[in-house]
Amino acid sequence: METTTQNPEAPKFTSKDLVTDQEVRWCPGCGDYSILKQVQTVVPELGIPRENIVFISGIGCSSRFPYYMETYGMHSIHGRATAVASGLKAARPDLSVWIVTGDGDSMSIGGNHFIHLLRRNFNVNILLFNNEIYGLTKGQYSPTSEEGKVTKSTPMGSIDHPFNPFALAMGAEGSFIARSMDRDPVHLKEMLRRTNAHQGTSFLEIYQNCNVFNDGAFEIFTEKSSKKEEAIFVENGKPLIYGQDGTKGIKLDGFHPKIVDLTIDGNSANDLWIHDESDRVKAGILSRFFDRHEKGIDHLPRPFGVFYKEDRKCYEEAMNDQVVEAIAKKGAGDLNRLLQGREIWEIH
Amino acid sequence: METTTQNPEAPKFTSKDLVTDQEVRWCPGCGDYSILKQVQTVVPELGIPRENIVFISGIGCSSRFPYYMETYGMHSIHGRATAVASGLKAARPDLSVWIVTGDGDSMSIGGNHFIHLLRRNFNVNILLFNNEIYGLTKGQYSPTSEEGKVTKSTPMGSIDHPFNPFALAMGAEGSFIARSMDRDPVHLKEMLRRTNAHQGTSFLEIYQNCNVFNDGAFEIFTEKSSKKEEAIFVENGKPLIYGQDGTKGIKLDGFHPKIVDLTIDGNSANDLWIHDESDRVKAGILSRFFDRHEKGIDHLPRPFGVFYKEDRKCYEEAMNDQVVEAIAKKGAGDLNRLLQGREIWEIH
Amino acid sequence: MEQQNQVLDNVIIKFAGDSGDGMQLTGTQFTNTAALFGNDLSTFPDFPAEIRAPQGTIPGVSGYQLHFGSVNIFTPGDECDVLVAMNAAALKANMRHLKKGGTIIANSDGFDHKNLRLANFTEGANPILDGSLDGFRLITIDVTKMTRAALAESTLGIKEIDRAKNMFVLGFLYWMYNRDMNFTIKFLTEKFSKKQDVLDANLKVLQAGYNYGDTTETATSRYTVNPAQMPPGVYRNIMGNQAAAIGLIAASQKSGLELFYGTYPITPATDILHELAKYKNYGVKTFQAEDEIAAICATIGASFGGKLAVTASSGPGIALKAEAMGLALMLELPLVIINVQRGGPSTGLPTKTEQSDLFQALYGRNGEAPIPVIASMSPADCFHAVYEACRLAIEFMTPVIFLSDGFLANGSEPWRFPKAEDLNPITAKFATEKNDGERYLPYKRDEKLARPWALPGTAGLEHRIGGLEKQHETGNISYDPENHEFMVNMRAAKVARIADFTPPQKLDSGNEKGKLLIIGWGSTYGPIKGAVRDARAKGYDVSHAQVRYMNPLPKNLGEILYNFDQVLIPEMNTGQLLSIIRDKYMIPAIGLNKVKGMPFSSSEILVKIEELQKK
Amino acid sequence: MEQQNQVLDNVIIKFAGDSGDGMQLTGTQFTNTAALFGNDLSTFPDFPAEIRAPQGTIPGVSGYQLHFGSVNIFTPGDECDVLVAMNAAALKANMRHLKKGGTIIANSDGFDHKNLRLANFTEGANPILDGSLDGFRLITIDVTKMTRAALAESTLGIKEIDRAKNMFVLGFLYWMYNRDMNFTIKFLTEKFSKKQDVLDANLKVLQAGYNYGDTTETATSRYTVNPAQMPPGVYRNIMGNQAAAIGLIAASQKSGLELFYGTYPITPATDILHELAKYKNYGVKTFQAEDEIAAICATIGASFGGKLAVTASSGPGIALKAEAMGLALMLELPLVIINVQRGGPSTGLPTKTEQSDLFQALYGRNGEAPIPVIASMSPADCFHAVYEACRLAIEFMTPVIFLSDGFLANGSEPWRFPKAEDLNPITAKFATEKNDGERYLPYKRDEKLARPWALPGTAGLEHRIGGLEKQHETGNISYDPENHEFMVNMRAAKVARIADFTPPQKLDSGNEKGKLLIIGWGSTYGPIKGAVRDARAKGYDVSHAQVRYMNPLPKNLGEILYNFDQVLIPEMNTGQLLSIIRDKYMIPAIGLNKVKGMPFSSSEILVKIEELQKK
Ligand SMILES: Cc1ncc(C[n+]2csc(CCOP(=O)(O)OP(=O)(O)O)c2C)c(N)n1
Ligand SMILES: Cc1ncc(C[n+]2csc(CCOP(=O)(O)OP(=O)(O)O)c2C)c(N)n1
Ligand code: SF4
Ligand code: SF4
Ligand SMILES: [Mg+2]
Ligand SMILES: [Mg+2]
Repeated sequence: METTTQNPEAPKFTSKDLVTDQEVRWCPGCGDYSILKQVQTVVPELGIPRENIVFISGIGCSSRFPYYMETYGMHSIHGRATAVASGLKAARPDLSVWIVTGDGDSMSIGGNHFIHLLRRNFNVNILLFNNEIYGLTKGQYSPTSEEGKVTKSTPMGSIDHPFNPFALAMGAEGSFIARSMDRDPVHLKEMLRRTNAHQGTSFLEIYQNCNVFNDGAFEIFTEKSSKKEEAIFVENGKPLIYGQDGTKGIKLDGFHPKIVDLTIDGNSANDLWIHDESDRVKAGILSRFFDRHEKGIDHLPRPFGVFYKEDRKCYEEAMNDQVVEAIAKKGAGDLNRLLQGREIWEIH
Repeated sequence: METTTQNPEAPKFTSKDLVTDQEVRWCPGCGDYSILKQVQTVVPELGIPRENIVFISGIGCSSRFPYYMETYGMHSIHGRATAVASGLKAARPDLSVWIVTGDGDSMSIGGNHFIHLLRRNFNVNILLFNNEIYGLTKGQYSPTSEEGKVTKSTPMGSIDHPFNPFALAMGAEGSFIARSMDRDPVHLKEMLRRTNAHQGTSFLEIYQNCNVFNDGAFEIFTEKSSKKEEAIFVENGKPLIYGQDGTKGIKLDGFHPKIVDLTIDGNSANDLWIHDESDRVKAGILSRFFDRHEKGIDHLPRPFGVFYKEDRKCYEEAMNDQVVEAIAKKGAGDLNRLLQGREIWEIH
Repeated sequence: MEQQNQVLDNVIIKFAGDSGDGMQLTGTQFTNTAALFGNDLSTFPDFPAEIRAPQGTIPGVSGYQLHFGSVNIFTPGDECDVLVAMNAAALKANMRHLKKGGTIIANSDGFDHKNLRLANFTEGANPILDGSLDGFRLITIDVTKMTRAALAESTLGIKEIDRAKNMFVLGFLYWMYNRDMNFTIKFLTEKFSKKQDVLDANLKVLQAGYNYGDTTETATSRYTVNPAQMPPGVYRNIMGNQAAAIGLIAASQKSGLELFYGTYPITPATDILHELAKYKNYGVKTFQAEDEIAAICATIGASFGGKLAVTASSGPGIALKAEAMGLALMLELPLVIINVQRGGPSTGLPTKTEQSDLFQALYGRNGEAPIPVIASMSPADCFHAVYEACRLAIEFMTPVIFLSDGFLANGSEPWRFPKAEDLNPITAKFATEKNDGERYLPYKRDEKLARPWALPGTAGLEHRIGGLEKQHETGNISYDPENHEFMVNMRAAKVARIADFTPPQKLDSGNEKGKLLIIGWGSTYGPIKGAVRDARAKGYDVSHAQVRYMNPLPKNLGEILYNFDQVLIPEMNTGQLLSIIRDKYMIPAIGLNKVKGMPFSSSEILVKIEELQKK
Repeated sequence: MEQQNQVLDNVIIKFAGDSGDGMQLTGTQFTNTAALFGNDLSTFPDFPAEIRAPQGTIPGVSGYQLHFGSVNIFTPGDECDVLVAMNAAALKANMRHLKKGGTIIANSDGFDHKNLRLANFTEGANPILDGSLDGFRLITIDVTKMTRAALAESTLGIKEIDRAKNMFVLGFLYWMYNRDMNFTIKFLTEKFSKKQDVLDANLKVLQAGYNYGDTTETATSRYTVNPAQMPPGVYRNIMGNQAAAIGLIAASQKSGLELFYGTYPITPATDILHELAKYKNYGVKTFQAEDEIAAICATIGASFGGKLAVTASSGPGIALKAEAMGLALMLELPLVIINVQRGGPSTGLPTKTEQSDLFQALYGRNGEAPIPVIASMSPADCFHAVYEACRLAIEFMTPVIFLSDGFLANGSEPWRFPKAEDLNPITAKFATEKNDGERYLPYKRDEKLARPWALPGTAGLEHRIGGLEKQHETGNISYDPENHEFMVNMRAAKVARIADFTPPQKLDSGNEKGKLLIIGWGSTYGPIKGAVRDARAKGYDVSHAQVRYMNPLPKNLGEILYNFDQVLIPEMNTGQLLSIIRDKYMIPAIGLNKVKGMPFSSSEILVKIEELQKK
């Protein structure tokens, strides 16, 4: 059963139609503004009637998002957006369901629903605004904050080994895993399209700058000066190339990524690692491109793009199939038969 | 800081000393009996004073375990044993803390605490009694039950894609991951020793037969007739060999495991995959030896043994270090100074 | 001596044996046969604690109590007339519930040395031989031997043969109570349609048991219990959890809303899930979530999507749902939360019954969080009560808590089931257009103070809702102090208004005015009703009202209370309704409290009535 | 005209500006200066909602209210005498809280076209020019211009320069109230010890503000507020959350138990975590868990390990802890659960104050689950109340709930802090040997009905505890009906017995008998005290008692209540203590309820007193 079909007949609407009458209330300079803008730009392109779109969030700065989208929406409770969305999608496969969540919302208090949603593979989209901090509560470290991070709750530095969101998502049987950033509108828009296109639970991590409590967390990836050297954009079927004018590449020796200088001859793009979205093992290696996790090896750029994609039946479909099958087998339920049950007797 | 030291001076005690006055109340034939026996056999060997040992469980048949161990113990609430144990270990690094949990207890309701415990890496031992069913509540499917499983709550078969406990644990930054089974006392005892020896969160999954609600779930791995063909026991530094008289081996071609028939000459054990507990990527591949997960490839045997082991600082140590450092820096806190604070004034 | 036939107006039989002995089945068979014959009845199983304890031990004993009669039956009964004891443990566990002079049907084979030891009888003692049971009527049968003898020619293995033991006992009881065996014969024939040999064996043994009574002189007499005077109509037997499941489906069908049931297993609520999972062809979707929080949150999502959303659990799981219940009440979405209460606190006594979650239902949330609460009074009433809970949830756009308990959940009684067409209509009206000129106001209210339900997919009604305080009508986030107070009062007023749309409190029995009123709620209904009947028969001035609407309380409850000199409130807790009544109506009501994990017996209440009226 | 000097007995100043304007710092500086000078005082900040709203808008306004005087001060005050408005939004947001004829100090630069628009003033309107503020005393200063002028020679960039604006205002106010600036000068010197240029700038501007008052004739008069009569002693100023944090450390030190604080961030409780995290050198371990459930479960583990275990949250998070609280009470382990209440239900009003979680604290669990509850009355009292909560938890082996709220958490007052040696002792006695011959009975009880605390590591006392009902003394799992009832009553009796070891209820003011008694709990203390003082001054017969022990209630509370014709209970909820008092004491107490996310003002209560006494 195909859900949220791209319907060309759908009444057209523009980004402006997605703006609500509510004043947007994020700190000036917050990365959330850019994400909101890109989402409002992409959604009208998708061919989904506006009234069939629902944004569900938990609690956090990022979770204020639904108030600013003129679609259906729910600002639920902390950590539970994934669970609410699961129920909504199960009940209403026809809707396009988007989850907006923060790193604390999804991976701290919401960790359980997050991993269970991924394994069940409801056809919904998760937008994780990862700013590696608790923003709304004014700056405590989160499960994605790096070790040693000094915050209000960790004056001597955090001692928590953080989650690698992708390793966790892959471990939880995620069927679509991608990363983008607030400061790269073009890439972010492309990732939003892919996120929507995937049938199954699409997990898009968006690096988002919290300029008040964790400013510059992703600077090296987002700033012109360092971006080319520190970020690599992977595309299916293409070699892993990055660096100033694409002068660097990555190849695998055995299971270990090695950086190749393409300016040295003998080194050719042909020997490079060709990105394959369907390869779970490679996606696993890619997701470990965190210096903080892999010591003593080349300093690797942070990958952006679709890491992994797998086609697996969606939960809401399987659920519907059983209802349909049951009706086919037993016929649509008749209430009076149900009320009377198997054994009855009469008293006169 | 070395915790729960193997202390040769420790007063010796025997398995009998670990038996409580409580009548063991599992169904006749339950796999839990064997696990209890092996634990009671191994624990006295560990050189840990009995009074320094604590067993913490959640709720479930398996979670009745602490009542049968003459150590300190707590039968907590459903899904929370991992959280209780974290607090206990943080407060009392000197204790040897063991968690006994079921597949529902740890991976359904307890999923969040489970993954956070693994990333934090407290030095505790998790014994997961995986019977792929909810035993105590009389037979509903669990997050480890296979798709299509017919249970009381899924008369038409489960539509849930199950967790792969090891993929999840690796994704959650687990530092020690091993598997054994109730029906192989020798192997189970060895794994219990390794579980205890590892400094960090040790995760031991034990296949356990629920003969009342999920009988035979692991028969092919435990029964003489099929065990040799269906189970492979991995050991660090040794090639992956299994089958009747070790006539089969597994090698990797690229990232894909292939079965090798060692009786055919030209095929030698030297070309086989040598197990390396420290290799995360290989451990990842190993953890995917589930036919239900990898379609269209060789039918692989189910691996048992230590899949992965990594040395990482334990949480309780880091926590203590900060206290020690703070005292070194500021001196032990003086209550009167704290009470008076920075600015005071006197009224006469 | 020759067998005479006695006529009795009611009999209580306790079937007790090892978990493996099939006592539940034996009990159900006798129950249905009695029901079809026209007796009124009430049953209650008592299972061993969750896990199967070792065979032959006292924790391993599984029991089933049946109370049937030609008179009206309100409870499974207090002490039993007949105790079937398949082994020594079964006898030991149940002796104290046997009437003086009662009958014991003992399977001598279950009193061998091993069994006696497992039941920890003192070495050498054997109740069925050592005369320690004098004063009771002891009927000893070597059921195993008889069964094997009956199946001498059978091709079955010894294990299967022994499994037919319970049929022997059943046959013997059918003889003893002059019962027609056709129902059971029909049942067995269906059940073993594919296993001819097993079927034959069971029928043989059943007959053998019957004949045994006829031929031997073990039993000196037979008994007749005539049909009861019950309102004419068509009846079925039903258990509480079953009734709840059917009630939900009925509400779904009558409202035209698909049922979405999100839950996480927990004793004693799980059977509702098991039951509903069978009815997917009624458009039912069941969702076994990862935990209770996910379960209720998923139902909130489904409710937002326009379904009849229901979640269920027992005490500990309900505690976990508290935060999300608060969300549901802020969102003002329909949701039914079922609590099948069990012994608390904490994990408590999972397989035992209790009424101690009333406070939790009324007050167990942060902030001013009023939620309507409805309690069921009997197994069959679970149908009507949960149906009403669905109606209120949908028509008032609010979460509603439905309280059942372990006693109701597993107990059964005859039910004169309704016709679909006779059920109250439930009207779910969805918003289809803007309700304020060019705007859609999600929190604009109707005469019930309910807000409109606009479903995703409805063009032009796009809106956002959430857990932060919201502005009146627009539903936008509002930090305005006046608005907050207004909304807090509005939410309270909405719940209070439900009392305008629900029936006034009625007296179940007794006079409008008088000396003593007994107020009960939930599963104390049967015991109180029985006690009041007996007390009135003895000439005591006592009336009875059973409260179903726990919140809001019926508008006329005060008037009723003030008509009596004394008010007694029996509860299976330490006095929760009691303190609510005292607070709301300022009357010094008296509590009668029992927190033993089991229901009141009518006699316990009767004793209290007599004590109060003596004064 | 010439400047005269007026003497006032109390003044209320509201500092209001944009989040960026540093009003919190300005307020705190003036506060500490006033405190050091010997005024009594009370303060309350009102932050914008969690996230920083856009500059210049009304949601972006950050305020700090200070009430100081030569008389006793009980609240931050109702309407203010002086309003500092750094921009148009600040004025708009606070005008309604300004006294008639009050003074406005407006930064004209904050009233430019852009700011007026952002504060949505109607096009063209400008309050500081269009005379719409006649009836108030308006002092307009172009603070920005003045600041920049003062720093003409500074090397700092314009941004840093403008950041010094608040110092100008502070200086001006110091002049206006004849204050010595040394405290602030000292503070700045420490703060900017490493930034000489910034320091110079701030000092210059501070001085400039002071001189501005001296030289210009803007302000027609200066004011003197003399030191207050306060009990002699050494004082400090303290906020509620700070006091709670220190109280926990004090309890840890006095009991000799290391403090383990497991929590998950939530407004307004988080600052306790921030505070404690600074004190690791006191042996404090803070654990930021993955969620509230993990937080409380971790503390249960720590308590089992022998630590002083404490968890904290606010309403929604407390809801999540309910199930684990039940476990803690079954385990009978010491545990302190802090709820810094905020506006509810659900997410409600996270940054606003409320008292609506009392029911949740008392009843928010499954089963019969009594837990002692203690409430704090004022910011400084958070120290004493939480300290007492720790004492009871440890000495009675029970979880204890400590209730604070947003008003107390962020409010501040002078505190005559105790000496460590003068604090009540807290004795934790650990079991070291068997207590029943050869056996150790984990549930054998002492005279307080507390069970022994045997720590892992103690040889010979190995034992198991859990959430299932347990047998008296042995603690083994028990399904026995009698035992269950016994244990339910035992747990209740233990909590009830606490009343034998805690002080009786005292009257805070007024006569022992009389017309009207006002009963309050928690942060209503100040407002009620103020109202009662004023009412009595006006000759009304009214007394005041503030309840700290919410459960068990003081044994003599009944006697006190019965001594008055009327009882009034003001609460920041819809009447939770009210219904408890009505239930327990059967008196028709009257409620005065305010659910607006903000504290009562004394005058609101005074009005009610007058209304009641007129009748
Ligand atoms: C049950 C509950 N616990 C805690 C909170 C407090 N809280 C609100 S948001 C949040 C975390 C915010 O961090 P994140 O999810 O990363 O979102 P961000 O603000 O960074 O976008 C917390 C702890 C809450 N609202 N509810
Ligand atoms: C909060 C809560 N929810 C649900 C339950 C009911 N419950 C007890 S054990 C269990 C699952 C048991 O399965 P598992 O963890 O695999 O343990 P097993 O019995 O199979 O050993 C459930 C759902 C409970 N006791 N508490
Ligand atoms: S606190 Fe951080 S994340 Fe939140 S709105 Fe401000 S900048 Fe954005
Ligand atoms: S139900 Fe299954 S897991 Fe539980 S005790 Fe019985 S056999 Fe073991
Ligand atoms: Mg964040
Ligand atoms: Mg299991």
